[in-house]
Amino acid sequence: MLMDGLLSGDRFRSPVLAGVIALITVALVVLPFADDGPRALAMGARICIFVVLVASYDVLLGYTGIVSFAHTMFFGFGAYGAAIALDNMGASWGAIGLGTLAALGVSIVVAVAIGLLSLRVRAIFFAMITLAAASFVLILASQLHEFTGGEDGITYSVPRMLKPAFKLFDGEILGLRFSGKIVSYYLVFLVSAVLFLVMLRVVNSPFGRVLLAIRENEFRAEALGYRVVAYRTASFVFAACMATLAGVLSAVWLRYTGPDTSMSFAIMIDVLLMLVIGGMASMYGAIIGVVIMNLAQFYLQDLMEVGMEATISLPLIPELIAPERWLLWLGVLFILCVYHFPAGIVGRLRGLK
Amino acid sequence: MTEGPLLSLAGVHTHIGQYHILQGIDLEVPRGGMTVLLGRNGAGKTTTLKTIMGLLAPSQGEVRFRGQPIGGRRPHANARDGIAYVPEDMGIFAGLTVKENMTLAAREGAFSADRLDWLLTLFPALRKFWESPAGVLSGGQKQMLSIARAMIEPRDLLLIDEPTKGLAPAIITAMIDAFRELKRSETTVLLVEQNFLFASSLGDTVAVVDDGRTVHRGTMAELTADAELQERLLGLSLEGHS
Amino acid sequence: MTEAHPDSIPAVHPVLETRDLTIRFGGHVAVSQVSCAFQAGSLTAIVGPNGAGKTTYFNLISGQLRQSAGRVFLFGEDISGLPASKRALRGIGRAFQLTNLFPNLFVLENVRLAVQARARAGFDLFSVANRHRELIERAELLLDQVALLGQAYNRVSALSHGDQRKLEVALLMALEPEVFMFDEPTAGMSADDAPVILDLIHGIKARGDKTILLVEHKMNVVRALADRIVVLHNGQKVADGEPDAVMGLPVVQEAYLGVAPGSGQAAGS
Amino acid sequence: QDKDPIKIALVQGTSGSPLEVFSRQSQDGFRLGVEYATGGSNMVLDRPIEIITKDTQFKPDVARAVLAEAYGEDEVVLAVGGTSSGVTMAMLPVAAEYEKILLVEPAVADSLTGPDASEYIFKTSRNSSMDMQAQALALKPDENLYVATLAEDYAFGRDGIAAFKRALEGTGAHVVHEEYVPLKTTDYTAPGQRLLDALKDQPGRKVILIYVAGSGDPMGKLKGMAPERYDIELSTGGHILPVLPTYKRVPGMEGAIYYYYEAPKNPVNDWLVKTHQERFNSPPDFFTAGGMAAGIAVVEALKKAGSTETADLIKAMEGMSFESPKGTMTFRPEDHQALQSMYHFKIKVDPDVDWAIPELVREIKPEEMDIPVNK
Amino acid sequence: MSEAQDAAAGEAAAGLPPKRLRDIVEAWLPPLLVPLIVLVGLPLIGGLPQWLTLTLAGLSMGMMIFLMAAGLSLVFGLMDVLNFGHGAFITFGAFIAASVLVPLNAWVTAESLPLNLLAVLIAVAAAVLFGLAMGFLFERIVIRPVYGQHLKQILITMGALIVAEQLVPVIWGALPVSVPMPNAFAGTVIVGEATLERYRLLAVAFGVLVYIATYLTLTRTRIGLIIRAGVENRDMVEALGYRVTAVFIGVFVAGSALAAVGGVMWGLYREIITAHVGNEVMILVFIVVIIGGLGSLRGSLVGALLVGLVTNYTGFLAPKLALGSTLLLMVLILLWRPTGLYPATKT
Ligand SMILES: Nc1ncnc2c1ncn2[C@@H]1O[C@H](COP(=O)(O)OP(=O)(O)OP(=O)(O)O)[C@@H](O)[C@H]1O
Ligand SMILES: Nc1ncnc2c1ncn2[C@@H]1O[C@H](COP(=O)(O)OP(=O)(O)OP(=O)(O)O)[C@@H](O)[C@H]1O
Ligand SMILES: [Mg+2]
Ligand SMILES: [Mg+2]
Repeated sequence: MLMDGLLSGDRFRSPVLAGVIALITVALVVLPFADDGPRALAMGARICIFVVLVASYDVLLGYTGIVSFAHTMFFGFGAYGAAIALDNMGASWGAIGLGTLAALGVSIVVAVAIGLLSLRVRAIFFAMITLAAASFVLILASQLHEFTGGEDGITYSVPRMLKPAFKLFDGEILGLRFSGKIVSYYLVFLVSAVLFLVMLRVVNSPFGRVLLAIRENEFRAEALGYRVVAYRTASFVFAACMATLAGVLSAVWLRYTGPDTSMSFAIMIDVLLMLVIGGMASMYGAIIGVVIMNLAQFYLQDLMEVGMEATISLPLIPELIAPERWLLWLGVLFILCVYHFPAGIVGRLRGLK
Repeated sequence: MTEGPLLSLAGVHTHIGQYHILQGIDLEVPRGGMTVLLGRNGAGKTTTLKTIMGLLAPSQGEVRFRGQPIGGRRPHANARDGIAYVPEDMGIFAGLTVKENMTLAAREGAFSADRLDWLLTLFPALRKFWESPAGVLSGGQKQMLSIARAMIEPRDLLLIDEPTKGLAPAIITAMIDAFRELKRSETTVLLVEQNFLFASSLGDTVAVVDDGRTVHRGTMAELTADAELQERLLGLSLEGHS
Repeated sequence: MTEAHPDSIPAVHPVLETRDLTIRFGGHVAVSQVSCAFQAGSLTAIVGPNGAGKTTYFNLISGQLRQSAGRVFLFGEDISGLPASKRALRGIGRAFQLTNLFPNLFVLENVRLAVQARARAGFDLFSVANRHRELIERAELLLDQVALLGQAYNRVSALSHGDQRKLEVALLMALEPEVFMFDEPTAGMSADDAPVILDLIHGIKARGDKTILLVEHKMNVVRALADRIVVLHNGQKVADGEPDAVMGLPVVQEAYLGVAPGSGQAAGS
Repeated sequence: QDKDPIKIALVQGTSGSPLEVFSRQSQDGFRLGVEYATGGSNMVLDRPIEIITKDTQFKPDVARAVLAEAYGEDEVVLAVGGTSSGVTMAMLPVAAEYEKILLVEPAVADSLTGPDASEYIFKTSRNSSMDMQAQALALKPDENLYVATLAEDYAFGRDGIAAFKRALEGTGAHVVHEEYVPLKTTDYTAPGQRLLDALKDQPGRKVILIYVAGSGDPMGKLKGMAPERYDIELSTGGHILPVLPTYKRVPGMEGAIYYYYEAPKNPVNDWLVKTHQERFNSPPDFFTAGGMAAGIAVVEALKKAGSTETADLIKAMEGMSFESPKGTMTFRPEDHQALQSMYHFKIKVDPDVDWAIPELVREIKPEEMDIPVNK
Repeated sequence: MSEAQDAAAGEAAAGLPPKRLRDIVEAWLPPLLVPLIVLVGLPLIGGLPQWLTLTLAGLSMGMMIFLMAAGLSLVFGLMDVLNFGHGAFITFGAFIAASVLVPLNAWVTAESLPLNLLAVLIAVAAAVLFGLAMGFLFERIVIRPVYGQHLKQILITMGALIVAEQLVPVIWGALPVSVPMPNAFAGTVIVGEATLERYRLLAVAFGVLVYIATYLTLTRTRIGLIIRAGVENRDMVEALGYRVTAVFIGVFVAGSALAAVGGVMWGLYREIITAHVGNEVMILVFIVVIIGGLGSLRGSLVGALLVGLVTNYTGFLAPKLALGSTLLLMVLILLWRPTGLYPATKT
C-alpha cells in the first residue's frame, strides 16, 4: 500500500520489470559498500542524475508528444546556475540554494516564453525552434566566458561536507568510510529518487492523463474542454524545472561545469537514446535506458577490447569492434530497438506473458 | 474463363495482430450482380472487404477472383486486375484537390469525358469543389468523392463499404439509380450496407456475417419477404422504435 | 411519449442563440446569416443536403471555427470570442460526425478523460488518477449505457467503426453539457445498435432541461425525435418549424428528399 | 616485489570526437618515447613500465571518473592527458585530490597551467602563447608591418590574438583590425571582405594573420578573394599533415609551425622519423612528436627522481630539461610548462609531394619567446 | 484527419474575407524577397565592389546549400519523412569525391577544363551510384518501418547517423581527408574590384541543373501526386493500383543521390573533410527546408538563397550577429508564415 502510494499506482505490469527496477534501486543503494572506487561511484551518480533528466524528457516527449531539442539547455541552466553561484560566492549551501533558485527562475521564464510563443506551431517547427534556441544558448555560453568559463568551463569547490576529505563520523560501516564523496553520492541518490517519485506522481495524476490525451489528439482534447496550449506549456515548464534540478545535482556532484557536461548536443542525443531504448511514456523506461546506456558507456569498451583481441587476425572485423567504435554498436542497438521494441525495453517486458 | 462466381471466399480466416477476427467467411459473388453483406457493428464486414482487397492477408481459407486464388495478393495487383474499393472511412486524400483525387483513380491517364460527366451529374458537389482540397469537403461530399473515385474507370468488381452513411436522402435516391445503371454495364458489386432499404432495393444476393462467420446466405428476395428471418438475423426493429 | 415543450419552461433567455452567424471560406459562404434560438428541453433537428453547412454551423457554435460575422450566445452571454475549450466547460458539448477519439488509449480512458474534464480536475498534478474512483465509476456507467463496457480495456484503434461511433456519443454524455450537439450519431451504426443511441438521446430529452441539436439524414429518426426542424440549404436557413409542416415544404421535398413534391416517399427512411 | 611494473595512464579521448585521432597519435608517440628513452627495454628503475589507456570519450565527467580510477584503483604513478582543453580543465582538480601528477599532452590552452592548475600539473604540449609568439616572430615585425587578425569568437581565439598582440609589443608593428567569426563558420567571404577593407589602404607591409582552429579552411577562402591585388599577404600557423595539401594554394606563405618531421635536426627526431616510417609507413605528425616528448619526459623524470613518489617526481621535474623530437625542452619551475622550440616555415609546393611542404626557415628557440606565466 | 481539423486548417489558409491587395502581396512577396534583400543590401553595405562580392558569394553559397537541401526537401516534403541521417549521405558523398579525385590526380591537375570537368563528373556519378544503393538499403532497413511516425523517424535516422558517422573512420581512417580541387575551378574571377571563386560558378550551374531536372520530374509526372497521397493513406493508394512501396523507394533513393551529389560539391568546397562534414551543415539545411515550407522545392531554393545572402550581409555588417542571423531569419519567417514561404500542402 505504501509502495503503491510512493509509486503513485503506476504498476510495473511485468514481474521481470518489477524485479529489474528493484534490483537497480538496491544496487544503487548498496553501491558504495560494494565498490567505492571512483568509476563505480561516478557511474552510480551519473545514473541517478540522468534518470531525472531522462524521465523529465519523457514527460515531454513520451507523455505530451512534444519534440524538443532544448532539454539539455535547461539542464545547463541548472548546472551553470549552481556552478556560477558556487564559483562567485564560495562553497556554501547558500550558494547552491541561490544558484538553484536563480536557475529555476531563468528556466521558467525561458520555458514559458518558448512555450507560449511556439507551442502552437506544428511539432516539427517547434522542434526546430528549440534546436535553434539551444544552439543559440550554447554559443552564448561559449562567448560569455568571463561568466561561464567558455569552452573550458568552471571548476569550483563545494561545501565541506561533500568534499572527499570530509568524514561524516569516525570509523566505518561494513568496511565503508563515510567520506564526503559518499555523502554527496547519497545526497544525489536521495534527491534524484524524490524527484523521480514526484514525476511519477505527476504523470499518473489527472494532469498526466490530459497530457496523454493531448499527445493522442489535441484537437479532441480541446473540444473536451482542455486548453491545450496551457497544458503543453505547463508540461514544458514542469519538465524544464526537473531538468534544471538535475543540472544542479550534476554541478554539485561533478564540481565542474562546462558545455560538454551540461548543454552539448551530444547529451541531448544521449538522452534521446536512453529514453527510446528504455521505453517512452513509461517512467520506468527512463531508469532502464539510463542504466543500460551508462553500463555501455563505462564497460562496453572493455568488452569490445576483448573482442578485438580475439579477432585481430581477421580482416575488417577488428576495425569494426575496436573499442573506439563502441558508439557504432550503440547506434546499431538503438536502431534495432526502435525497430523491434517500439515501446522500448519496458514495452517489451510488459508484452511478455 | 471459367463460369461460376466472379468472387468466392471459402473458409476465410483473418488475423489482425494477435486477434482472430474472421473465423470462417464463405461467400459467393455472382458475376454482374450485387451482393450485400449485412451484419451488426463489429461483425467483421469491413475486415472481409479488406481481406479481399489485399489490405489484410487471410491466415487460412481461399479467396478466388475469376477462379484464380488471390488471397494475400497485394492491393495494387488486385486493383490492376479490376477491383475497386470504397473504404469505410472513405480514404480520400485530404491534401489533394478533388480533381487530383480523381486523377489518381484514373490510372490509364485521362478521364473518359462521358463517365466523368455522368459522375459529376450524379454528385454535383464534386463539380463545384473540383479544384478545392478534398479535406474541406463536408462529410457527405467526401463520401461522394470516394464513391466517384471508385467508379471513374470501369471495373469488374466494386467493393463498397457503407456508401450511404452520411448521405442526404436525395443523393441516396440518385445513387440507387446510378447503381442500377452500373449493374446494366455488367459491373459486379459487393456492398456492405446498414441501410436496409437501400440494400434491399439493389441487392440480388445477401450474406449475413456475425462474429467473423457467415451465418446466412441467400437471395435478397427471400430475405425481404421473410420478416421473421430479418428479425432474427438483423434485429431490424428500427421501425417500431423511438 | 413524455415531451417537454419549449414553452413550458419560463424562458428568460434561450439557452443557445445564434444571430446572423456567417462564415466564409475564400469566396464560398458556408454558413450565411443563420439566426436561431434554442430552448431548454427542446430537440431541434438540423437537416439539409450534403454540404449545406450543418457541420460548419456546429463548428461555429462549439468554437472549432471562428465566425466571419454574427454572434453566438449561451444563456444570453456572448461567447463568440471564446476558444473551444472554454465553450466546452461552459456547457456546449459536441459529438463529431467523423469519429474523433484518442486512438491509442483504452476505451475507458477516453471516457474518463471526458468525465475528468467535466469535474475540472485537469490541473490536478499531485493526486493519483486511478484513485478517483468516482470518476472511473462514472465512466464505466456511461460505457455501459452505450453497450461498450465489455470493450473498456481495448484500445480505441481496435474498435470497429460502429463501436467508435458509440464511444463518440459516450464522450458527449460524459461532459454532461447543457447543450448536446449530435452530428449524425447513428451513421454507420447497424440496425441492432442504433436504437441504443437513440434511446440515450431520447432519455436526455426526457429530462426536459437540456437543449439538443441533432444533425441527421435518416428521416425516420428525425420524425421520431425532433420537435422542431431547421433546414439549411447552401448555408442559409430556409425553413424552421414543426416537423410535419417543415417536411411538407416544397423546398425540402425537392432539394433534400429528392422527390417530386407530393409523392411523399423518401429513400432514406 | 621490485619487479612490479610502474604504471602510467594515458587518459585521452579515443572516441566520440574528430579529435580522437590526435589522441591515438599521441599514444603511439608516447610508447615510442618510452621505448627510446629506455633504450628499447621499457624498463626504468629496474621495473617495467606498464601503459594503461583510458578513454575520456571527450566527456569531462567520464574523464574525471577514469582519471580518478587510474589514480585510485590502478594506482598509476602518474597520468598523461587529455586531448581537448575543456575536458583537461575538468581533470585538473582530480590530480590535486589524489596528489598525483597529471602531465598535460596534447591539450593546448594556456589556462591549463593557469591559476586553476595545482603543483601536480605539468605540461609538455605547447600552449597558444607559443604559437602566437612564434607566429609573430615569423612575421619579422617592425614599424612597417600592418596586421589584421582573423580568429574565432571564443576564449581560445581571443586569448590567442591577445598573445599575438603581446608578442608584437615594442616591435612597432600595427594591428589595425581584429576580426572574430562565430565558431564553425564555413563561408569566410564577409569577414574576408572586412579584412581586406581594413588593410588595403594601409601603408607598408600588409598581412592577414589567421588563427582559426578546427578543420575549416579560412586560408584557402581568403586566398580566393585575391588579397595579392592589394599586396596583402596571408599568414597562418602550420598544420597537421592531412591538412597541409590545402596549403598548396599559398606557395611562399610564411608562418610558424609546432612540428614538421623534416624541421628539427636532432637524433631523437631522426630516430622518430625512421622508426615511425618503418612501423606505420608514414612520417610522424604533431601529436606523435608531442606524445614522444611526454614519454621521454616521464622516463627521464623517473630516472632523475629515482623513485615513484609524487613529491620526488615533482622535485625532479621542476626545471628538468630533456631531449625531445623538438630538441631540448625544459619544464619551467614557475608553472611547469615545458618550454620548447617552434619552427618558422615557408610553404614550398612540390608537385610530387601530396602536401605543401613547410620548408624550414629557422628554428625559433625557447629563449626568443617570452611566454607569460599566468599563475 | 477529422473533418473539423480539416476545416480549421482550411480556415487558416483560406482566411477571412478576401482582402485583394493583401492577397496579392502575400502571393508575390516570397519570390521577391531575394531581390528585395539584395537591393536593401546595397545602401547598407555601401561599397559597390563589396556588395557585389558579398552578393555573388551569398547567392552561390545559397546554391550549394540548396544542392544539399534539395534531397531532404524532396523526401521531407513528398514522403513526410524527416531524415536526420541526410547528413550522412552528404558526408559519404564528400568522401567518395575524395576517393575518386585522388586517384584521378592527373586529370584533376591537368590544365584542361574538359578533363577537370570529367573528373568532377565521375566523382558525381560515383556519388549518385552510391546514393542510389545506400538510399535503397536505408529505405528498406531504416525508414520503411517508420513512415508516418515523425518521432520515430527522428530517432531511427539519428541512430543511423551515428552508425554512418562511425563507419567513416572505419572505411577512410580517422584522419581528416583532403579533397583535391580541379585546376580549372581553383582560381578566382575578378570583376572590377569584386571577386568570386570559380568553383562557386560550378556550384551555381549544378544547382540550377538539379532544380530544373527535379522540377520537371515532379510536375510532368504523376509521382508527386502519388507520393503526397501515399503519405496520407498508403493503403488507399495501393488500393487504387499503385505500387506505393516502389514509388517511395524511388523517391527516397533519388533524394539520397541528390544528397550525395550535394556532398561532393560541399566536400570540394570545404577541401578538408571529416566524418562530421555533413552533419555540420545539417542545421543550416533544416533551417532552409523549413523557411521554404516543408517539401517545396521552390521554397528550398528561395530559402537557401535567403540564408546565403543574409549570412553574408550580416557577417559583413555585424559579425556578432552572423551566426544568430539564420536563426533569426527562420523565426521571423515563421512568425510571418507559420508554415514557411511555400507551404506544400494546400489545406
Ligand atoms: N486493428 C484491430 N485490432 C484489433 N481488433 C480489431 C482491429 N480492427 C478491427 N478489430 C475488431 O474486429 C472486429 C470486426 O471489425 P470490422 O471493422 O470488420 O467490423 P464491421 O463489421 O465492419 O463493423 P461496423 O459495422 O461497425 O463497421 C471488431 O470486433 C473489431 O473490434
Ligand atoms: N475549411 C473549408 N474551406 C472551404 N470550404 C469549406 C471548408 N469547410 C467546409 N467547407 C464547405 O462548406 C460547405 C458546408 O460543409 P459542412 O461540412 O458544414 O456540410 P454539412 O451540411 O455538414 O454536410 P454533410 O451532410 O455532408 O455532412 C461544404 O460545401 C464544404 O465544402
Ligand atoms: Mg465496418
Ligand atoms: Mg456534416
